[in-house]
Amino acid sequence: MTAAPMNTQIDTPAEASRPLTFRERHASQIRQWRLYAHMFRKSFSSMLGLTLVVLFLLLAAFGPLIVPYPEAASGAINMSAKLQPPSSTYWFGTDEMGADIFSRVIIGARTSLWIGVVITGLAAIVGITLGIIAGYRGGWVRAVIMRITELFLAVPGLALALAIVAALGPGITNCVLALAIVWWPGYVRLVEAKTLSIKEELFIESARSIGAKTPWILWHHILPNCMSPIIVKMSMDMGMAILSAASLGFIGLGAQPPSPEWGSMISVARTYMPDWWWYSLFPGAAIFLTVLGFNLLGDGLRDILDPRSRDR
Amino acid sequence: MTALLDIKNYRLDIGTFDGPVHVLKGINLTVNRGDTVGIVGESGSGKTVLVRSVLGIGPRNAKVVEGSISFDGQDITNLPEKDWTKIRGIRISMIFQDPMTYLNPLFTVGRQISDVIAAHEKAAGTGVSSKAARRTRTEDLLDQVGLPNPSMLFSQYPHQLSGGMRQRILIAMALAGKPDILIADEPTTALDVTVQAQVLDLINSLVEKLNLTVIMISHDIGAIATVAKRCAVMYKGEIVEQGMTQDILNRPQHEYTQRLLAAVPDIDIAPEKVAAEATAAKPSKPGHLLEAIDLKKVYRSQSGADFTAVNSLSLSVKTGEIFGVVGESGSGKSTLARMLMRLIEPTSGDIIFDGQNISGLSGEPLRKMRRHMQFVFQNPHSALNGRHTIGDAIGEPLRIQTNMSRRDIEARAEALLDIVQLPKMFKYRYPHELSGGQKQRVCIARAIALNPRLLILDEPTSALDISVQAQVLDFLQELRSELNLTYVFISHNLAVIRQICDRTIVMKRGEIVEQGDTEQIFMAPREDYTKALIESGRKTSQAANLQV
Amino acid sequence: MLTFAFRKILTLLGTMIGIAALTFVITNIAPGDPARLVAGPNATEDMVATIRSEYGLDKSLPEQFIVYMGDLVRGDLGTSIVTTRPVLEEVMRYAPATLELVFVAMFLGIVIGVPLGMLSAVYKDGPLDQVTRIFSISGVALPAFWFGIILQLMFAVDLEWLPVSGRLPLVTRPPEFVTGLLLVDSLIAGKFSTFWVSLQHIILPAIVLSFPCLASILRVNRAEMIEVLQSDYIVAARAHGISSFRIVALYALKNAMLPTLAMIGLRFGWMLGSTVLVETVFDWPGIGLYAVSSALSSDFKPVVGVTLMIGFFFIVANTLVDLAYAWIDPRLRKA
Amino acid sequence: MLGKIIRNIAIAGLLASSVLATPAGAFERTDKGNVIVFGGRQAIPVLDPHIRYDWSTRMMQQAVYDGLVKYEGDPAEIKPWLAEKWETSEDGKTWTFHLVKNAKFHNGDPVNAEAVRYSFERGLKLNKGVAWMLKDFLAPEGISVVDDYTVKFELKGPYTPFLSFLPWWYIVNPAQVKAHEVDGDYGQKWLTDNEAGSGPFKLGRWEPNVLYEAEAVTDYWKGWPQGEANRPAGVIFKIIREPAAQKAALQRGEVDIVEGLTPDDYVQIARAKGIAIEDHKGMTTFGIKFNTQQGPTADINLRKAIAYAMDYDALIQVYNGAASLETSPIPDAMRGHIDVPGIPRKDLAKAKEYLAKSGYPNGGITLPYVHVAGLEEARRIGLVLLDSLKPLNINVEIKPEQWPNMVANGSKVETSPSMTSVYTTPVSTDPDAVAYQYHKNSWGQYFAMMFYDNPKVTEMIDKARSSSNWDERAKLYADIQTQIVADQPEVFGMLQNRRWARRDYLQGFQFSPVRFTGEVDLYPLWVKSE
Repeated sequence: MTAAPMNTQIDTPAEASRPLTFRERHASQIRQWRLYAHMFRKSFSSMLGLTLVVLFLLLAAFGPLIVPYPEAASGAINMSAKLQPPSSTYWFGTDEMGADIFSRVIIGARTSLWIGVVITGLAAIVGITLGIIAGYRGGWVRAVIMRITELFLAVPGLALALAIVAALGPGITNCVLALAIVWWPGYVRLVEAKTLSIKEELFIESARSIGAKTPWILWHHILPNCMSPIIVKMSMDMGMAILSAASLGFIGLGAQPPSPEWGSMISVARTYMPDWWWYSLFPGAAIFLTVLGFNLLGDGLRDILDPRSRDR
Repeated sequence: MTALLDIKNYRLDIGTFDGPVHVLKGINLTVNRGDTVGIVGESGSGKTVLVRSVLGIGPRNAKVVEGSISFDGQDITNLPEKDWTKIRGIRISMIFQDPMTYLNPLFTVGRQISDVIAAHEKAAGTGVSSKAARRTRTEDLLDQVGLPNPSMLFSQYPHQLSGGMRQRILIAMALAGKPDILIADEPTTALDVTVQAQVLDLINSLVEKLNLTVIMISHDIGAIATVAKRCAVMYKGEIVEQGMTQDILNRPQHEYTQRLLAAVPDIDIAPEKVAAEATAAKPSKPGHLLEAIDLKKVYRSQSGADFTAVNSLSLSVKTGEIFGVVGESGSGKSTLARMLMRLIEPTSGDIIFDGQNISGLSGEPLRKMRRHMQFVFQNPHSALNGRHTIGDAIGEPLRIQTNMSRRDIEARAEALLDIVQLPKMFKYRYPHELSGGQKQRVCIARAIALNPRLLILDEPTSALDISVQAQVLDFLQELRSELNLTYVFISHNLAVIRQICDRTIVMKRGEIVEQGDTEQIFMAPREDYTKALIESGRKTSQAANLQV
Repeated sequence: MLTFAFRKILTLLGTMIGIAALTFVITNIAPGDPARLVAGPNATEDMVATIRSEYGLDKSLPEQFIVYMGDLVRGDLGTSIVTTRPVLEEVMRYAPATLELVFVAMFLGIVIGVPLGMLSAVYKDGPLDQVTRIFSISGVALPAFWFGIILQLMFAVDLEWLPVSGRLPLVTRPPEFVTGLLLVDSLIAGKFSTFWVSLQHIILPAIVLSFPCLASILRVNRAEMIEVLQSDYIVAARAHGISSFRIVALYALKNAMLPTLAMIGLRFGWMLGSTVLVETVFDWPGIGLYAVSSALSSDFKPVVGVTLMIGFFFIVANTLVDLAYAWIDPRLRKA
Repeated sequence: MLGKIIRNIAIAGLLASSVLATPAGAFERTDKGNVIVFGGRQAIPVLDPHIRYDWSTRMMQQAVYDGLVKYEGDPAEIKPWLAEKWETSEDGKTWTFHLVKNAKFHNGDPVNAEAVRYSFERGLKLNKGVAWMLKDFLAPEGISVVDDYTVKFELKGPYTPFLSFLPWWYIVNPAQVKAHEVDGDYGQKWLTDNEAGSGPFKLGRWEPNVLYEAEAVTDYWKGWPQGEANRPAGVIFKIIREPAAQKAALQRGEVDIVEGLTPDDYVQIARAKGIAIEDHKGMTTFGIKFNTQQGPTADINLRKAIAYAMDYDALIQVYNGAASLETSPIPDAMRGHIDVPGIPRKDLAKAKEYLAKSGYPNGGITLPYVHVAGLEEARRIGLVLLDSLKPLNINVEIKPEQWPNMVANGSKVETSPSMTSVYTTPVSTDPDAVAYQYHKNSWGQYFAMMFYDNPKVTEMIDKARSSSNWDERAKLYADIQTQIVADQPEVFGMLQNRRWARRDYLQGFQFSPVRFTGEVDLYPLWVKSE
């Protein structure tokens, strides 16, 4: 279908002699952002995702300030109050050491945020760099990078991460490291494919014809055009990384006590099923809602950033 | 007798984020049984939306504001989907523009056609006939549209067929229901010139044989003229003029129609060249600005076979002239252009620019050299990075090649916008907000930002509408005299070449067939190939058809 | 065709060797001493040394690597130090259980995911679409281990509808080994009660495993359907009067199946990886559980072996997907 | 084949509804009798009695094999088994065992002196599993067959605890083993999944990582204590890894006895109808071992400060009361145990006093606390420790480690962490089994991670183990205990109770503290049918 005319605004003011206001100069961007916001707002699930993510970020930022028992996250124990069911004193009940689960779950948001940011960040930096090089350079450089990438992709990440953590020893740092090691190939594949197609665009040739150097082209032309899918993927990966770290935590290779990490909490809590259901219910729900939030957000972002799935 | 199709004061809006866009503004069109009606319009004129509305497959978010469409006495303006099944494809059917994308790649041709037949039988309530019966009918249809060996075709997939064959299959599909009205939406645009003529002939013969009522839309007046007796001209959602095709061609009333007709370049008219040589006294170095000696490019395919895109080609471009390169697709002209710019590495041969051999340059010297030679690409839509503002795009060469301050670059970008006759405001805009012609101007502004001496223009107008093409060509000529530029102008369109080039080479399969003064080549071609080329150019030339 | 198959097999071999090298390196990043574990808590240093030399762990890492790769080429995956059995033998014993689980989960994923994806594409932005969207993304977001536990509690502990864990009840002897898939073997043997109980056992883990897979199949199918439904040939089909149902269920679905198939291939590998969690929760005696318990005792040969096996299945699955592609898409059916 | 499958699916569908209605059974009843089901968390990778021993493995080994003698009862006593009597020479170096005449291997071969000799030789030569117990005192050549039913052991030196290790040396049938020998491996490969024993059970189904079945031997040479009528047809050891699943299975009667529930689970499940808890005082000591040679904990005042800061009540609470505090390094159930006076209990004032005397008067240090990954109670004790040391301004970093890594790190002074939590189950009832952990020769072993070095203690241990006079030994052990407590090489923790939850119809449970945590003597068990 032919593109709907977008030029409703550009036929506007004749040459103005006065300096243009900010609004006028950036009319295009403002319109673009308003359009994004408009499309995003229309979707219930996107807004739900945004709400969950914002809530999660707020809790990560201010969690320790608002919880009733902040010391619960640093290993304070109260054996006389252990395994209490949810009540007005302990909203989510207490764990086997008498620590307040509500406080631990809330403060755990910070741990999870850290996990998600580090894994996604490391993976994205490595993956984007390699992917863009592989896609743009071609030849044996690409062959080598892509072979290694495919090797990693041929083994499910969780299995590989499990092997790495088992070798490095349990602990949150190792866990994050292992997941970052298995996570980058996804970005290589994404960015490489995108770069390959962008490379063929005329504007790349055009940039070369005006004498742009390779780094300039990569930075100014290829990277910005890869950004949409990267942003979408990173948003989703934030959730998936948190989930994977929790999975390793569940197997018993994740965060160490007393650090409040949701997966490790469930790992302990599962032995207290079913009679002390609240112990695993709340951390599990926290993981679920966080991952759900990031995924819904990513999905919503894809809808607005990726024109393929957009119908104006 | 009522008209078969009657469109009355039809107004259609499409809802967008920026508010409704008035796509059709008060269309009035009547089609009687047996009519052949053409609708001419350039991109964005609303012609496609109009005919799709007739078929009830208009765009999403479309809203009929006013008016009605009635078909055979029945109001179909807001027909419910279930009633459409009795009309769509059966009483009104459609031939689509691009035969590749309009055939489902995963099903055989026969399957697709016989499914249509089955659907029609079901809608008619006659009961679906047997598979074999449908096969026979399908093969009949294939035969009818002039396709050889229908029984073999039946089990072939679309990708196994050529563009012309696919277009015939689409026509066969459209005929499957014995429609009252056949709508042809740019049926030839996506085809090669020789095939275009054949398809138009087929449509004409079918009209005659089956006594069809046809509505054909096209941006190409020539194509319309060969098929349609009556014709309507659409511009910005309105029908600005309608009447007998002959009348409109010969005595256009509306200013737009006149402009449109005037813009069609004519292969048989020698242009009045704006003699650049005469006005501008040649500076220091007359003679050859660019020379290519024994240039060769060989591609190696994966199977190991060599393909020679450009073979031992030599040429020289004089300072200040417009040097034309003409050839069919696949003749190697784009490869040549890119080699001259050193965007593609030649396999062998030398390129001498302003006395300096640049074929061995690399790194910094090559980059420095680039400021003197610039390239304008065929497709302005993809030659601009969608993420950069126009200001950034024009300023980019300056940022790369000079040490100018940000402020100076801004000022220069504004000046360049001025040169290419675009408002300064545009530097804050993004490419997608501009029209094709505007984008091409931006590309030119970008190319001349560094004050180059040579511009290589690779089919700079072929992606543009005809009226815009004319403007851009005029503008290019003006610009050359203003800035003392030398052009290498590449095109497949002989009319365009004749209109602006001083000297021309004719390329075929990577080699020069003929070269010399443009006028000389056109008036007295020496080689058979050149003759044939000019002849077929003349046949399909849009202007030529207007004389019918 | 023959060269095609030959090339595929070569690539497969290359990838397998690559995976083996990769996992070997990874599992040996940090020095663990499995010999210490199996020697027992009170073992003296010379007893540990005996075991180390028996398993070649006293050699330098590069030497171990060369030995390992040499054995691998001969089809020997080494010996598990904990169970003292050849890894290949053990992997083969546990693989059918995993495959059975993955197949059933995949079946659920496809049978539910594809139609739901189709429906939500057709009714895009409608209430059903919103519901499936949240449902499907929930599927990806649900921690499998947690979800598994919750299901166990609900259906096994509380309601007592289904068994808590395992493949078969204690009394039920497994049917004669043919494929190793209990569901199939029991039918071949004609033991319906065995079939029925093993079905009961597989339901919960299969649901947990299939959930994320179902979700992504649904997502991809929906997205592709939407795109296909907007494509020119669908517009043309509509214009030619073909009924909406036929367009959606036949024309569009076939086109949308291509990326869906790719996703199925991808998810197959992912599922194999997730068995690590699901088998742990449901005590499912497959390779995932084997990998976890081996990893937890620093017994790395099995970990490498399982990874290799998963990689192998994954590659095979993707080759099958490639073939299916060619089968569906005539454009790929060259020569 | 496909057609057959499809037809069968259809029939299966029809049968489905009726099968669904089947209620969950109690203990499994087969045509041969009752089969008791044990739900445990740990698999049995290798059954070979001379290669491995851990609780699950030894439980099954004890079921299918016999030893010369056997531990029974609480306190554990050594009972004659294959050996009906034995004598020791004056110098304590020669031991002669007289075998029962009616013992038979499962294949019908008699259990004779050669079998005993071969089994001990095999154990020593393989140098795995149980070998460490005897190899320093016994060479394969030292074992001789006197006659068909008499076997003699010549020790390299006097070794009083010799007898206390013998229950763990099982006798295999040389004929069967030799028949399956591959490349001189002493039949290791074969014995991994098979047995060649004479015990009360023989192997039934053997599905590694899933379940292991032992079928009762109908005419077991020693007879059945519960009577032939009551004896079970067999025992199934079923692997159930999740405590929640174990608990559910027990409640639903799918298993008859489980081990390894969480302390809280035991409290909870005890209230359920038809379920009884076995709760017995154990011999497994828990200590937080300090590295006494290197790092901050080389400072005895810091060690004392930590010991006095520890919240000992919480240790008991971790076990919901099912534990008792150690009053000495040697567990209560062991001979020679004394309650050492003045063993530290929580006293913050004293803790601060000691801290002030130490090199870290204001605390401000972080000490690692390493525990075996997955050991839930050890982790929780880590949290208790962390909480307890907060008033001293000492921070604790809790580090789970895989067992092999932990042992590897703990084998050298340089790599051994400041604090490691270690559970130790003495393999015999002789006090030497514990005391020797504090001997310098034990350095490098996991239970000696404190690298305790007190020449006086070392000397006393040597003296005690070679003496055969119990009174003399008792006095020495009393001094040893007192001195060790004074040196505080570890925080002396608690003795956790051994617990199992079983259906109340399961009878004949016999506890013996010398068995491992979780290990049950399957021989006397039976089901009381109503």
